[in-house]
Amino acid sequence: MDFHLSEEQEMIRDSLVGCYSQCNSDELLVQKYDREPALDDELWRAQLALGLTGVMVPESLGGLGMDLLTLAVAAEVSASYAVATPMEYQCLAAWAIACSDSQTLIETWLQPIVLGEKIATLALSDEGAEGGPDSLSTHDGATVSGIRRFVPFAAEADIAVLTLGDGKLGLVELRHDSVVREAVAPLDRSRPVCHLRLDSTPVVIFPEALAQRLYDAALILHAASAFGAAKRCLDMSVEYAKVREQFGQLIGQFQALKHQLAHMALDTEPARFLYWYAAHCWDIETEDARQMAALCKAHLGEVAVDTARAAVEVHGGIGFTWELPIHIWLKRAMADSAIYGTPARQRARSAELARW
Amino acid sequence: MDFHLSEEQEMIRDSLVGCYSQCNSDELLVQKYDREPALDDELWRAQLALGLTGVMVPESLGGLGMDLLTLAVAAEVSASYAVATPMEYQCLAAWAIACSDSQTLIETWLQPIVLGEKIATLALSDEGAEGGPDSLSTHDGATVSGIRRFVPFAAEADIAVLTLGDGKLGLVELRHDSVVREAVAPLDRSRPVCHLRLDSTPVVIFPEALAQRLYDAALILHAASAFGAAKRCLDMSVEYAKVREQFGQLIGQFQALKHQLAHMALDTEPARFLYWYAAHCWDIETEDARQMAALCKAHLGEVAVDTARAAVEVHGGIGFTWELPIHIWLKRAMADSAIYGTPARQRARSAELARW
Amino acid sequence: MDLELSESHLAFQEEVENFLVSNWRSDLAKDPEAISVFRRTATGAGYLYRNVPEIYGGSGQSPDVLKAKIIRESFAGVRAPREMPGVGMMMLVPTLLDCGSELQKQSFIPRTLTGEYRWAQGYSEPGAGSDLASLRTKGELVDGHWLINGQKIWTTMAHKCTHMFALVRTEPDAGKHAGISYLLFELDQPGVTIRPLKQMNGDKEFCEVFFEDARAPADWIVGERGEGWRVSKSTLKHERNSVGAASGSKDLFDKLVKQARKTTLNERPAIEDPLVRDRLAKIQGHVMAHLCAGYYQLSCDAGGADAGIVGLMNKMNTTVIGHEIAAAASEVIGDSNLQMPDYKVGRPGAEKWVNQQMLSLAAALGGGTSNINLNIIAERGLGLPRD
Amino acid sequence: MDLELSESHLAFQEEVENFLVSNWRSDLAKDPEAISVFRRTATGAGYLYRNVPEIYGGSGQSPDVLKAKIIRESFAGVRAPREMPGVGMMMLVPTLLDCGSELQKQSFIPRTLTGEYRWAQGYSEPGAGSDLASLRTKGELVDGHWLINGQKIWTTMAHKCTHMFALVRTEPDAGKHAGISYLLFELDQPGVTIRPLKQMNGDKEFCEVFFEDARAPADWIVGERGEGWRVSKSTLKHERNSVGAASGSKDLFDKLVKQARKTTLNERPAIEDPLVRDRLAKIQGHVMAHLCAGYYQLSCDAGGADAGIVGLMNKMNTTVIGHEIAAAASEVIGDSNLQMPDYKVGRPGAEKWVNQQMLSLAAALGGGTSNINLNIIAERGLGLPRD
Repeated sequence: MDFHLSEEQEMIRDSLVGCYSQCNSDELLVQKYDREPALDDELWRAQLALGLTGVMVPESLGGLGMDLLTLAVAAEVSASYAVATPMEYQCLAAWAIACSDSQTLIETWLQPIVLGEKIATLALSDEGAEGGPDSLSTHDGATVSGIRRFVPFAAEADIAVLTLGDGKLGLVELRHDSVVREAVAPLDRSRPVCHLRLDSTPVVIFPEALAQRLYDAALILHAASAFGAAKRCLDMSVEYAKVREQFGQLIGQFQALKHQLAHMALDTEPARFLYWYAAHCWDIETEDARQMAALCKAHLGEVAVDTARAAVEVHGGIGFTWELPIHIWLKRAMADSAIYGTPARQRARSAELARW
Repeated sequence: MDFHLSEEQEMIRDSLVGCYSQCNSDELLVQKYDREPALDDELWRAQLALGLTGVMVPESLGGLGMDLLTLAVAAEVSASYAVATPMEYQCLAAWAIACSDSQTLIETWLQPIVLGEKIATLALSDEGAEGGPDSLSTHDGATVSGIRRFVPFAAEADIAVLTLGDGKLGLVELRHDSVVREAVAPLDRSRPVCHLRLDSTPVVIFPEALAQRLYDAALILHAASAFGAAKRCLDMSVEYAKVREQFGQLIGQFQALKHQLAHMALDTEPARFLYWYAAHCWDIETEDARQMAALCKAHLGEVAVDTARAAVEVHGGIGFTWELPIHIWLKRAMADSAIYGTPARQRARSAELARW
Repeated sequence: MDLELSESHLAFQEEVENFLVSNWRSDLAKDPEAISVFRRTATGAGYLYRNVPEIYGGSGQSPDVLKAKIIRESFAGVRAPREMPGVGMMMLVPTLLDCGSELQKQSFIPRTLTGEYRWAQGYSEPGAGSDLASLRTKGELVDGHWLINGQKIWTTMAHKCTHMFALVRTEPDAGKHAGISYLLFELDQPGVTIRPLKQMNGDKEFCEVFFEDARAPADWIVGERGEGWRVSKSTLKHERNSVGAASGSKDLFDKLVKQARKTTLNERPAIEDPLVRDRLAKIQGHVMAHLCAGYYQLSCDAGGADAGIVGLMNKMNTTVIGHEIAAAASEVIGDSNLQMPDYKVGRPGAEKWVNQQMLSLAAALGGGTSNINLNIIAERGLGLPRD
Repeated sequence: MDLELSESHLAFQEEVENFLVSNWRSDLAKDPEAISVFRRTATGAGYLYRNVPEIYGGSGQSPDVLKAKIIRESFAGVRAPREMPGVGMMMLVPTLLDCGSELQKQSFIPRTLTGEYRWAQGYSEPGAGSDLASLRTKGELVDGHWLINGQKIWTTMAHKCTHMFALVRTEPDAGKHAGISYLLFELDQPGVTIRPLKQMNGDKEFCEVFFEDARAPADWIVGERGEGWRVSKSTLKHERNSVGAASGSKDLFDKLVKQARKTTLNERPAIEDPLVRDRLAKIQGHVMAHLCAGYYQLSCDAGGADAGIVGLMNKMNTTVIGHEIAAAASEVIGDSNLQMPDYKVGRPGAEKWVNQQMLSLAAALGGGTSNINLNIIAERGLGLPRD
């Protein structure tokens, strides 16, 4: 019985913190955020250099053979520095291909993705949303047509792993003529999105039915990412309360503000362990793993938005400006909360998965 | 445009406050609350002496010809002194009989009720609850059979006005052999309840379909009653904060407590005007009167329970005791919130009535 | 209780509506000259600038909150121009009427009413937010001019204004509040630098304003030296718009209901989703209580009575309802939360609620406003002891 | 990360289960003598009173939170008696082990473990709740005895206890904290009057205790005169039950889910109602986060590490979840909210949740506990400045 990260997981976490705190310090981040939303090349190369892409690929296929918990911890750290790369999607795409049971997929795509020669994203459906699972369909098993909304980093990605209903996954090349990537102004400029329009686009169907596992893993990573945003907002607020003075005293001495911060901490701090737990359940494939993925996505999404909003209030007027990066985490939290199904939607799924 | 009580309404309110503050001071109330739950004879006689029973009976039939708003204000005052009488039910029964369009009903029952010679209660169904509207049914139009749960003051009442589905109202005599009044330990000891079991009990059906109007009026009165409880809890809490000392200062000086009290006030104070408004809509029969009745019952029920619970917390340990009467208003608030449909149930009705 | 208008107010309503039929057509809305003419006519008729005496360009009517409400609603109904918006009319004009010199009234009020002078408010500073009286911008009287040095922040739309009224520390040796004066000056001068602040939603509504030896004539001080704090608090003898905040909340709520009818959630209109219905009905309870409390306040104002504690609650209620609407909206619009509304490429869809979610935060800000509001409700409303 | 037990702990678990099979049968549950014998055997086997040395009647085991958890869960699984409940074992015994004289340890600890001595806690007073150190109950040393005068309140089950440990002001001239001593005395004596306080739910769990020249032998003081405040804070060198609070919340939550399956709401099982499902899932998010934080704390405790800020949150989380469950329960049970559960006439139905709604309030009480808890989280957990 040991509910701690392993030394290896802590090492990865620490090396990411080391990397991001240099390349994405608050000052640099604020500058970057003013540019057109795009993949951050510098950080992408840094992540590739750390060998993150293969974190969940079996060692037999040249990966690190680690688990989702490891990737989730990495996602938390990336979120807390608002890193603008598709690393989480790249890693899950690599995992799915590695587990696809298709020699073609593995031979064609695994190494280019692990080496970062190709960029992969996920185009998953929020099962309950407008234009749901049926909006992408394949009749012949060789081509796919339809729309998928809000695909992250689709403008830069070379390939996308799609959910196609009935647990099926497919892989399409996004540079194919039949693919239209419709630009969308993203709320979260650290994760640009496009709508994908496919018209008889060639697709490779995965032999293994991995769609549910992939979807659940994505939920957990977004929960971890939401936690990273929430924790960062909490920490910034606490620091601010320790330096900002009003009425001749630190605002952190006002009891009302103290209690606001305590409530933010009460929401946020225990929630970390929920995403750890959900990732662990996914890793060891417990019976309630699917439910825990839904529950933790719902819980963390809501906690993160609430905490980020509270952090804006703690900062007063300055919290509403573009110059203070707090809005960056608010927007990330809002995006993490909404993508692949809002908190209410995920709670409904959780209830169903719990057989209520 | 005048959103105030009339002078006459204020006079009635003030005379009730005068009466109750003597006969139901906190000390007396605490003593009474230790006895077996029952109708408070002394206050019942005092209310009869004030002529309340006929408040909504037309002047042509010997009543005061006033409106539901007046009765609602009276219900608020009664609630704020936790008066243990069925006056609100008596008044609505009188109103329903007066409007029944049945000479028999009027001649037999109106005067005894207005004079207080007979005690009347309402046995309304919460349309959505277990054992809903269909649990009381009449096949022949002359007798009624079935169960109605939680009928207030049924042990003492001589007659009950029942809802029978399809907008129908009926009147039964409770002292009839066919009537079983099953005692229930009431949460709110100032409003004892019984389950009624009727077995081919003779019933007089009202010619006018008044069931909806009666149900809505009852919702509004319970909302007013909930407000009375909430307001009393707020006031007690504020007073306590002004006298209780801890750490060498009044607890009302602690900012956290100040803000708790401010939030209680923010919930409570504006809600008074919502029940006024709903009563007024009922009185002038606006299009949205039904919806406003549901909405105000939902809103006030929830506000009252939240405020009463917060009041217990403000008082610390003493707030949890039987000796401090705050639990009396907590229990009244819980009962007002639950009777005839919980807040969620009433919100669902309100949404339907708003044609959402 | 009667929510209908009296005979005389009904007659007034008819008069206003007739006036609008004769004097306003919606096609004039883009013609600045026609708008000016209309404002002058409406003022002449007694409908605008009612609390400003005629000699300063107003219509000098006695206060009547119901007439004010009728005018507001009738004008809004046909989108006719109302009084010049902004803090000039809202704050400076009442202050000048109360504390200004005759010369100040004559020079500033009429041109403010016509829109020739547009005012920025110079109160907050980076180190003086909710604790406004700790402000440090300095004013010295040198050779018949005030020389102003320092910085203001959160000045709404300063980059579109011509003048500023500001609180400035002119008596450095006096107490915290007693050292402050209320000065007026022009913004278009070498000593003033204006830097718009970008907000989280991309808009630039607020500015920082920097002063390096900015100048104001010696007699552009309102009240005496060191009286600025009192002057800035001079009560707004206004026809208070006590239902204003509540009806704003109600409009926003109604829009969300409309959105929920249009948006698909789980393959049905969102409005049919039981959770959405419950959430909306819950908000509607707050909105209606707030609105009804507004009716009560209006009724009190009309009768010259004090509405008591609910009169202190409008700001907090609006803030709280704004948050609730934001949370409900984020569930209604689903994945549209991922998109930033872009008003440049046309009318945005459901993602416009993303902007509302951000704006709902602004209401609570301005330096701990909610906490200060709660203090006021507790201390002034409930009579709890001050800290 | 591994939520399974290690080999050695699995072996220990088997050992405990075998012990229970050999030594406990559920039909013994009503036989006090058999229970005593069982407790002695279980102590001998090292399963009970693990932190109490053998010479005082304990089993003197080295701390192991996982073993403690295994014992707790295995014993609970077959409803075998565990350690004597109450503040005697929870608070007094650790305090005596830490600060008591050898004589005190010998006279009091063994009889507390057997249940012969049952202790009441005399801390709070009517005027000293969250501000405990302002207590006024007075102790004077007269002729070899302490004479105690004053009043205590919120003493749990004092009417069923034999002894009290109390904080008493013995040095009236010393400072607020420095004037307090930690005294022990018998409750069955003429100078002590116990009055049970009725609670809002009708139970009588708490008492007021009045002292008029109540007496205690001079050497029944723990620590020196004026050291009582420090003595009362002596750390509980316990195998901390860090998942305890969370698993209590989870049990309660699971019961509510069960209730929702049984109860009819709008003519269907309440659990099928979308609002109920959403509400329960929301609570489950909190419950599971709380529980997982408990796993983390357990894991830290087992490794001798400090769990940090989450270690300060168990009480508040339990309180908040209790409130949420209360609110959800009131919607689930519908009109059963109108009924008070009556345990005298048999097992109550859905109305038992009315009692839970009240009890959930008690968790937050004890003199502003929640506010003090929030202060602790803010100051000790987040490092914010003290008032």
